[in-house]
Amino acid sequence: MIRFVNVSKVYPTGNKALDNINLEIEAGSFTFLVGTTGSGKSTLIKLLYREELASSGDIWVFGKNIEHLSRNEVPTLRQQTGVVFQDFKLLPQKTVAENIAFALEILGVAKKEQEKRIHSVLELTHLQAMAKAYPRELSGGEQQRVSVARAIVNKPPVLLADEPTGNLDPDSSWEIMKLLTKIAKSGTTVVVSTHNKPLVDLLKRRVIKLDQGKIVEDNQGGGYNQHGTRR
Amino acid sequence: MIRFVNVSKVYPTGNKALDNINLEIEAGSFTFLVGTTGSGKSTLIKLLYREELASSGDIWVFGKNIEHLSRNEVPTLRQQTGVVFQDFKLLPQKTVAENIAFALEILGVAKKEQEKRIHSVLELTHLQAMAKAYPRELSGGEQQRVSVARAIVNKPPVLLADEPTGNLDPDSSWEIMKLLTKIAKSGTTVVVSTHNKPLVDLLKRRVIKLDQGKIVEDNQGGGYNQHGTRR
Amino acid sequence: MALDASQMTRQWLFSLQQGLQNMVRSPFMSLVVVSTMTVALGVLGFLMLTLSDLTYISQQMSTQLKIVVFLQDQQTPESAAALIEGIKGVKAPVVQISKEEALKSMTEELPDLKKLLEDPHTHEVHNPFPATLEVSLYAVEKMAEIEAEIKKNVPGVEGTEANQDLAEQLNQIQSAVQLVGFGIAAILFLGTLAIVINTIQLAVHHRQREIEIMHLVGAPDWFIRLPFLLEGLIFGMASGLVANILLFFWRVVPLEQLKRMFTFIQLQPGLGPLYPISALVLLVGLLMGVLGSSLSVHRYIRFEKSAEKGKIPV
Amino acid sequence: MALDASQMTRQWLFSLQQGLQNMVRSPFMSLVVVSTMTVALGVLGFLMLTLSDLTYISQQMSTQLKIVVFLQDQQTPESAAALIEGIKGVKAPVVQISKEEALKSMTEELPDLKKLLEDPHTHEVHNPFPATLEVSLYAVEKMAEIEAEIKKNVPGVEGTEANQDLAEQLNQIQSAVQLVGFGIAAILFLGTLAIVINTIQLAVHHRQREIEIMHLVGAPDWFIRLPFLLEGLIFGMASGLVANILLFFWRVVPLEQLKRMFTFIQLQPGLGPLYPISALVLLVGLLMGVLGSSLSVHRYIRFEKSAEKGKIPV
Ligand SMILES: Nc1ncnc2c1ncn2[C@@H]1O[C@H](COP(=O)(O)OP(=O)(O)OP(=O)(O)O)[C@@H](O)[C@H]1O
Ligand SMILES: Nc1ncnc2c1ncn2[C@@H]1O[C@H](COP(=O)(O)OP(=O)(O)OP(=O)(O)O)[C@@H](O)[C@H]1O
Ligand SMILES: [Mg+2]
Ligand SMILES: [Mg+2]
Repeated sequence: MIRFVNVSKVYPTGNKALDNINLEIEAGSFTFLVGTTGSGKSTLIKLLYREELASSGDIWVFGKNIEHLSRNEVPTLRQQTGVVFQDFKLLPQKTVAENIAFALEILGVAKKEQEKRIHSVLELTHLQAMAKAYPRELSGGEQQRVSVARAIVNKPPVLLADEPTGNLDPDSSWEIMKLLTKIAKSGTTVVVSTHNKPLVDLLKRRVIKLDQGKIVEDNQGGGYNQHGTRR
Repeated sequence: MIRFVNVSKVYPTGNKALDNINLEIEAGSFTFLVGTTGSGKSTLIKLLYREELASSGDIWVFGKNIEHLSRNEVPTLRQQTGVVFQDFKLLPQKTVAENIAFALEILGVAKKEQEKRIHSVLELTHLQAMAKAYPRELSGGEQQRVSVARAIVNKPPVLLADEPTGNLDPDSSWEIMKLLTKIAKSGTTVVVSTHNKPLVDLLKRRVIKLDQGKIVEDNQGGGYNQHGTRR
Repeated sequence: MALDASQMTRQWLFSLQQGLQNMVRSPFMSLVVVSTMTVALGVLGFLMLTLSDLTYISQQMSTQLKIVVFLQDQQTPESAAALIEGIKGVKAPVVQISKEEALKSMTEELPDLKKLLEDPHTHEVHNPFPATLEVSLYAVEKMAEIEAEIKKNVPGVEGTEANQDLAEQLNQIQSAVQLVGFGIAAILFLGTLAIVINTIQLAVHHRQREIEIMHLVGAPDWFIRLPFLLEGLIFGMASGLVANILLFFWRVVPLEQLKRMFTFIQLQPGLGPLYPISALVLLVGLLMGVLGSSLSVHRYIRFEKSAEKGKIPV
Repeated sequence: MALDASQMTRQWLFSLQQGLQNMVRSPFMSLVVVSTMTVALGVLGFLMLTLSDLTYISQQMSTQLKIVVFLQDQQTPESAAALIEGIKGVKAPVVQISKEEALKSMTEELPDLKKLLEDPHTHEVHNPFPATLEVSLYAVEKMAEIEAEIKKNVPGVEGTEANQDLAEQLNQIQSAVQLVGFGIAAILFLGTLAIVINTIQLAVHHRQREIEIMHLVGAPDWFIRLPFLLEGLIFGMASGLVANILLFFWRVVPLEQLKRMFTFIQLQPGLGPLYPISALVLLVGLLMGVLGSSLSVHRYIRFEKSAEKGKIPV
């Protein structure tokens, strides 16, 4: 499904964010990405939807080398990839419902079908009451849930979530994580970057740990810290 | 030090974010603010540095009713209040060092003194290597630490931190929290809104819990959930 | 993923609807853009109008210049006038002054002369003055040509007189007005273009973040571009229309007053050149709007492209 | 918290330095703003220059119009000319045509006349034609006044003749050029103002978020405003200078060529009215820049104020 072959990423500033990553992620699997701040989690996710290009190496998604996509193929890749951005990236001029609908409008989904799907994701993320609010009128956690809702509304085959519970209380975080695991069970490939140790420990999924751009641990069903510290 | 008297906040949209809050916070104390997303934590903090005005009630800080400040007194209030914003609010056109320096430039601190203080907060937040980077070149956690550094650099008598560890890994979160408690010990009044259950449970400080804009618990040395759920 | 026709239609409709929504939701931006464009287009139209009037005035002025034709005694003024009126470029009627009228005006001016011309015996007055014709022209630059034609083709012409110097000067002024006018119009046109494109660029620059987000969630280029084009089109149309309303108002009210104040200055009758100019203003507005916004959005899309090429070997 | 003098100085210096930094770090924005302002100011200056030339040309043209003065025989042309040249508004030299010259030109034109004027006995020629003077004027609108003065104050004047109609017309054209020119300059001035302010507003609007953040971390109003004022000042100065360079270039190169093409049109010598106009353009640029940015920043500060008033009773 997703395959990294000798991938490195050096930012124009000279920062080496990823250092020779080799990695395979199966279709329909659920994977945690952990690591200290600045270890390269977001960069790895950005490579998968082509926000950034790798400096070297190849990345295969859906059997295609996405490093060599033509200009027209990039939107298609992104349409098939739901992304929960670390900084939400909501359109400020659109309401919650419109932000979510945007992912469907791109695909030309009929209005009736749109309404149905939006209604259902609003329910899943407990945002029904805020459908008509603008992002600036929401709390941090509410904005984060809108970002989740937009990422899952068109049922993409790949779902990338970058720190999707950073602004959520423990109960809401647990619900969102349960939602993401449920989505993985339905066949979607889910990659979640997170710092939420309790949830990682609890869920016992594959955990890939990055440190300074290198994969330092890769455990099926592991906890947050293999050689656990006191927290 | 800080006193809320019958404070309510209704946003222009009609959302009642705070509902008749009465609260007293002593000088030099350290207080956690917890609660589900949308319970009003950020709103309470915004009232303290006058980003928002209360719809009714009075708020006393430094013995002054900040609801009735004149136009010129607002900057003074904000200069005496360090704020870690939930969405960081870094100036995009300035480097990390310049963002932090800005809080000192406002006060007309001499260049030499500035350099000394900036050096010391960069060290405290482990950002020495990124002093010359722009915010867009930083990871989420790094940006958050810049926001912390800016808030503490001028040693304000009040420090408000809104979800300061949402993008940090457990180790970094623990360090930042330790830093904040140390600052409280030096006489600064610290208020921290957070969802980080493990840290709240560990630190055993005063915990105020909000729910739908009301204070539902207020415990000296309490944990995150008084009537604990399984997480 | 192939798209069927109804999907495409829906995408188009949505994309267009976005253009309208954007305008309504950024009223400040829309106002600034439209007002700037209105000013630029209005000034352009106003100047073209003034230039057209100036050309007309200088043409009118030059018709004051006349060719004076002296006739031999055997030629009657009537038949010569008829012949001259037949020449192309001559403005009828040709004014006729008979020998008698010429004599009368001269002797009135110089009473001494009368006595000198009178035969002391018969008291008959000798008349040495020829009959003259005053020929007005439509275009002063034809003066030399027509003068030659009169001399050549009209029988019984003793001589002609024309203020060639003044004619030449007026002629040059006309050409200068046209040339400089064209230059001004061209400069103003380019200026309007630059200002409109700059303004729209600023407006789009302000939406850079939105464009980025739309790109990141998978919107294709055309899907992002279309609403901006529509916006640009509407901006252009709105400001073109407002500019035209101002021009019509200017033409009808203050210009009419000017006319009354300066009765000698002959302005073009009715609304004059207003129709072609207002059509041009509208067209320029539309083109600039569309061009400006498509160029600006292109900038951001181009930016991304170049970033994508930025592969650095490690 | 009282601030000592050195703190204030440091704040001021920092605040000014910010203005420069902002410009350097947003080169696109700076370029767009400066180029828009340059276009607006350049067009303004260009039109003022053209209007000043037009006024000059129409004045030159009107000096072609002359008052013809007929003298009585006892008055010598020389002394009358000297008297007339002393009148204010008369352009020296006054052209003198003696009785003899007048007779000669008339008899050359009409050979018959010579015989008629000759005394058949003495062969002496009677000369009924008066000596005449042709008086040029500096300003055509003074024609009637000066004509009257000549009649009144110069002895031995038999009569005068002036083309009052044409004079009146030219006079009106001059007033019209001045009035319309003033109108155009005023409209363009307002247009420039609107465009510059709009452009700066867009630029500041783009920095709205930054302004908000600075406010939230405790920067006082003046601290935020000062860098924008400095920026506006520099933008105004830069675009004023570039516009002036373009104006000087236009004056020296293409206009000189126009002069050579149209030899009859007399333009003002040297750089003519360029200095006052370029000074005005620079001044307008500076004022607009400062005014535009201070107004725009004010908008955001005002916005916050009104939000602060929004106390709603629960
Ligand atoms: N646009 C950029 N330009 C330059 N350096 C960058 C850029 N984006 C990220 N970096 C650097 O690359 C490194 C990896 O960043 P990344 O955002 O991938 O970290 P992360 O693991 O997501 O951290 P966090 O948990 O804080 O979000 C960091 O050191 C960061 O400073
Ligand atoms: N500007 C606003 N306009 C309207 N409603 C708002 C605005 N800001 C916040 N709200 C609403 O007020 C309530 C409280 O918001 P607040 O940001 O204080 O929550 P919070 O406790 O900080 O949540 P989180 O943990 O998600 O950050 C929410 O329901 C939110 O939707
Ligand atoms: Mg990250
Ligand atoms: Mg909050």
